Amino acid sequence: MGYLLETLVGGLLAGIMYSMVAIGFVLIYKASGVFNFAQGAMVLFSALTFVSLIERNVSFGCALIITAAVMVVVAVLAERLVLRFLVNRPPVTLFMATLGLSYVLEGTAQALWGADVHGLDLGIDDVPVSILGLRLSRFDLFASATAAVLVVLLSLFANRTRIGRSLRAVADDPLAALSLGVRLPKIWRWVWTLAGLVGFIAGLLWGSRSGVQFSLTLVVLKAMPVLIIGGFDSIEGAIVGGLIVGASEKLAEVYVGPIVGGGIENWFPYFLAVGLLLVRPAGLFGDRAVVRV
Amino acid sequence: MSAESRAPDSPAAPPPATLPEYLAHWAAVRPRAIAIRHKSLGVWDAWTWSDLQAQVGRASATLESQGVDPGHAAASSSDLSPRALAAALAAQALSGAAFPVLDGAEALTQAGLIAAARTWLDAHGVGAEDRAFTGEAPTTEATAIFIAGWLVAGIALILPEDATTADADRREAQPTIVAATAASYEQLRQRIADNLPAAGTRLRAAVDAGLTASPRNRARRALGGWLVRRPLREILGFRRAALALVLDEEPPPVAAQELFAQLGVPLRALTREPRAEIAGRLT
Amino acid sequence: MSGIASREPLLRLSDISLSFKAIRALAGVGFAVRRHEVCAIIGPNGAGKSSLLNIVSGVYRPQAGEVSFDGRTERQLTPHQAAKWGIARTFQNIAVFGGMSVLDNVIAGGNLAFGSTWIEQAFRIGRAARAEREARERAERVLAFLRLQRCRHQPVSSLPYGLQKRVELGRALVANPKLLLLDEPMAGMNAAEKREMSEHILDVNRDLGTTVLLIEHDIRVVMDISDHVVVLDYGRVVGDGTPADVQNSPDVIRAYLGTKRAAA
Amino acid sequence: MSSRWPAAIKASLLIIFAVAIVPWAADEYWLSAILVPFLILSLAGLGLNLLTGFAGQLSVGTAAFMATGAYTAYNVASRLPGVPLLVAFAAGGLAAALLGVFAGLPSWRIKGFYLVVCTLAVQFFVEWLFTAFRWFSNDNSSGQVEVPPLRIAGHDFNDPIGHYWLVLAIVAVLTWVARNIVHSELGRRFLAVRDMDTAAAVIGIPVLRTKLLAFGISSFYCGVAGALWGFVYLGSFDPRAWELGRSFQVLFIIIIGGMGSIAGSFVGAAFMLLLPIAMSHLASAWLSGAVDQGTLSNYQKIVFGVLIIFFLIKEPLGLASIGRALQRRVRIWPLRQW
Repeated sequence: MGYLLETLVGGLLAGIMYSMVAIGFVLIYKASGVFNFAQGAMVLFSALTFVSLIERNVSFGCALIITAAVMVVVAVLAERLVLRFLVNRPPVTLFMATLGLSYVLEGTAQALWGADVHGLDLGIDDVPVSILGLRLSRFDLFASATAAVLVVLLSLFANRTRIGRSLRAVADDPLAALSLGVRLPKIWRWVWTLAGLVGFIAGLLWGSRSGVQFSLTLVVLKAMPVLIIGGFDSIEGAIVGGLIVGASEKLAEVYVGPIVGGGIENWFPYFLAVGLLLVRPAGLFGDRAVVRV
Repeated sequence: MSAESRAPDSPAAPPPATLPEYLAHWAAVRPRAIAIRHKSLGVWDAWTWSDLQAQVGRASATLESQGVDPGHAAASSSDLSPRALAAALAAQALSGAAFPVLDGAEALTQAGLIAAARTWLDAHGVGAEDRAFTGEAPTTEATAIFIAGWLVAGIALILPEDATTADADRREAQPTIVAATAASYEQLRQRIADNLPAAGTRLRAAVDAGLTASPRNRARRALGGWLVRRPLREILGFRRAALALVLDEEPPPVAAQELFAQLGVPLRALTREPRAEIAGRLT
Repeated sequence: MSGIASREPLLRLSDISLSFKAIRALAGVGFAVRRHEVCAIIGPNGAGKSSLLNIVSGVYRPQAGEVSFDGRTERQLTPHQAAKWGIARTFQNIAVFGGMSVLDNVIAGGNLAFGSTWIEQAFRIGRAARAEREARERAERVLAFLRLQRCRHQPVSSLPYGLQKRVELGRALVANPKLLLLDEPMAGMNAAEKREMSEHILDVNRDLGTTVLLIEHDIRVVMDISDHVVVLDYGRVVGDGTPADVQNSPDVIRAYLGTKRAAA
Repeated sequence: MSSRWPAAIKASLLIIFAVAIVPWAADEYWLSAILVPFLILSLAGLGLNLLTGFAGQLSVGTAAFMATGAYTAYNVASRLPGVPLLVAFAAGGLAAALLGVFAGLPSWRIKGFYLVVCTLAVQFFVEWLFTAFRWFSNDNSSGQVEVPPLRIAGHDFNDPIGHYWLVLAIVAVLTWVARNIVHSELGRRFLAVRDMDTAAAVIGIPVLRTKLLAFGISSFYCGVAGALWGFVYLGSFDPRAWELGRSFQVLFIIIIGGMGSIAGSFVGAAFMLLLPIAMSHLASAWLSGAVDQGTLSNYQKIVFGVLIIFFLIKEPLGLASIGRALQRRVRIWPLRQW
């Protein structure tokens, strides 16, 4: 029983990590309707840049700032060179464009910093701590704390700042927002920047857990079912989705895996997601658009 | 078909005196030869002379049964569908009237019509293998004479699906004789002018050079022929065209005449004086 | 207009109600369309006209009420069922297949009558060739009727608005439907285009005997071409009769013409 | 209609080229390292194009369908001795088609990205299935399988030229079928569902059935392509031959080559194969080995990414549409339009 609980909580905490990546998606999707497959590449790109700076004896703080700046540049370029030319094209086209973008980012990152695995130490040693009888990974706790802070910051940004408000306006009703003189390119640059930074943080956490390497881009694939479950356009959805995926995949791995020979965590969340899709085509939190004809 | 094709006024039979008689004649002499080729529902269809005669027979039967005044029936056929032509011929067979002429000019008699037709046929040396194309309804005297020419010479007449598709259909048919009103030729010129490379560009200069290359400059002439004039004729459906008739007394604007002259098919008048060229009547 | 309007109605709607989330689009709407008539639905924007057409063509499912057509009744009509019944339609903002040629658009409109299976088509065996030829011929007749032969092979997306509307009409006609639904067939057209479209509609109604149910804002056009006018306002029927008596009904003037003036 | 030359002449010229000229001109390297994979990838591209380019349903599960085809063909061929090779390939195609129809079922409710995710689910499930269950790989611990020799009706196809003939024949037939489909009523239904599914439903097209047919037929093509990839190109394979990257590769083929164009699938495949070769040649020629293979593959990734974006922006219908435009231009030269 305790074991079950530990697995569950462990899964939930791991799920937070998925949420971190998913949030990056949601930001971009909400504001521009773009399904950004390049989010994973951004995670890798930022993490790799950061580690490489550290390895070149740049101080932690400077590395943070420089990487953040780089991600801003990436966001601006993405808007200037790609999105700008694809406005009001079918969403699937934009999706494929981000697929191309992810190839560019991955290629660049590895061409610049090389393809070998880099260790990343944030100074949180992953020792199990025991909280009310449950043995939990301190690192996971740290991650979830970070996530919590991140969400709070984002919501503050969205509610308190002007850009944040116009961002929400665009998300709610693009046409109205435009008529109110919100400049779309600016909005897009902003959300891509935000998504880049969120990806950066996710990259740090993932990297310090499993090493900074190419496989980081695969977290994008982990985030996919999270989004389906939570809905593409809801931050809280992303969080809850992450928790659900994390928990269910751990449980499945522990209790179903052995029966079918393990390794099911790659597809199990997807089946969960697709199953849910058939019941609620817009996910748990996303709202269903009415077909207008 | 050319094997059995004989001049209409052969000693064997008395020369036909009316258009229906010509129809009967060709139906007898070469029943299998194509009389009308026309597009309907997007596909080319063909009537042989015997088909046409049968159709005319049916048409006149219905006319009689309904007791319609033939003159009126003929007059009402102002479009250029094969059925309309057949109806008109049927009406003539019954009434002896000529094609209706709705533009107010005096209606020709059958004899006058045939004589006029013979003149332009002889003037331009039309042969049995010629295929004549027109998109104009037989509502003017000139058109009537042209249509009569088709029956007299026993050549194939090609009709477009619809007035709006004439250009496309002409391109597919590539006739040897084209007949159109001065207005139509002018419209065609206009359409070409609109779609040539934009004026002032190098490309346009090259095209113009190709069109206007003088016969003296052999190489240039040949080049222009291959790169500009031939493709243009192809697109316009003039690739095989040896004769372009103007179905009007008044010639089309000079620009149109020049263009078609450059393309190698000078516009000719459908007149009663042999060999008359509109160019001759200018100024 | 069409004098041959027989007694029993072709289409009958009984207290149809439809709402999206909180918004109520239709509340207990009911009326009947007689055979061979031209029936116009008018009403201010947001009165639920389009929703009504969407229900009759099976695109929306009403929460309450039922659709009876030609003796058969459905609560949850599907688009496929509607098409099978012989209900064809055009859309308010054109819904042609932009990537396909004019001809293919119209051929597609007759797909229910297509006479070969996809296996036959894939291997060019059996009825494939004949079915294709027949479908093409049916379509060509419609093209000739609407004088669309000239742009037969052009992709529809490359055509001007007016022509696209005509193609959409052709796609609906090729199935020779019993009932033709037209959602603002003349929206965004100039006077000449409108006249032409009205002509086409009346030709269809007279020559093919097709019953027409249309939505139109231009009150003059409506009065010209329709035998029967239904007025919707806020999802309710506020007028139902001949153009003449609808025109004179006070609450129609209040509901429709009034708001029109306000809008204009 | 669309071109000056009747399709028959074009086709026969193409056949003459492929049958007479190519085998005579190409050496073994070209045959087995370029032409065979080119034809197979073209077939896979053709399959995906039927689904994505024509029926408008984006899929990133292509590799899964290929794997299914390959493993089914392998198991049929190795477990049922005496079954003709072509039957095994067909079985591979059919198995993939079944999986495809299953993968397409959600398209009843969902579209766009959501559907993409469904195909992703299939991709991962299949990868796992063939890795986790050794039965599929004949209980070989590494999951590696050796395919039986390629013999059809007593003819031996085990040399490069034989490979070429075998693949060419199969691809030619399937391309002919695809062409029929595209120009048939089914093809029109595909386009209708792609362009405006509401309107398609309203004119009586069974939308779900059409989508499922698209998934099934497309997956059949991918399955056969997978079988050929495993049997003819690789000769021995394991599940890693069909990871997600392969799906993207095929998707890029049709984006670059041309969505909704049969020729595009071939053009795209050729481009996809030749560009990296060209790049590595250039690298070795100019930089003379200064860049190692790893770096080069990174540059290739960048180039492909850029190309994808470029085509999506400038030429959404790919190289094929550029070709068509040129053809049209030539047909009405010297006019601009007619």
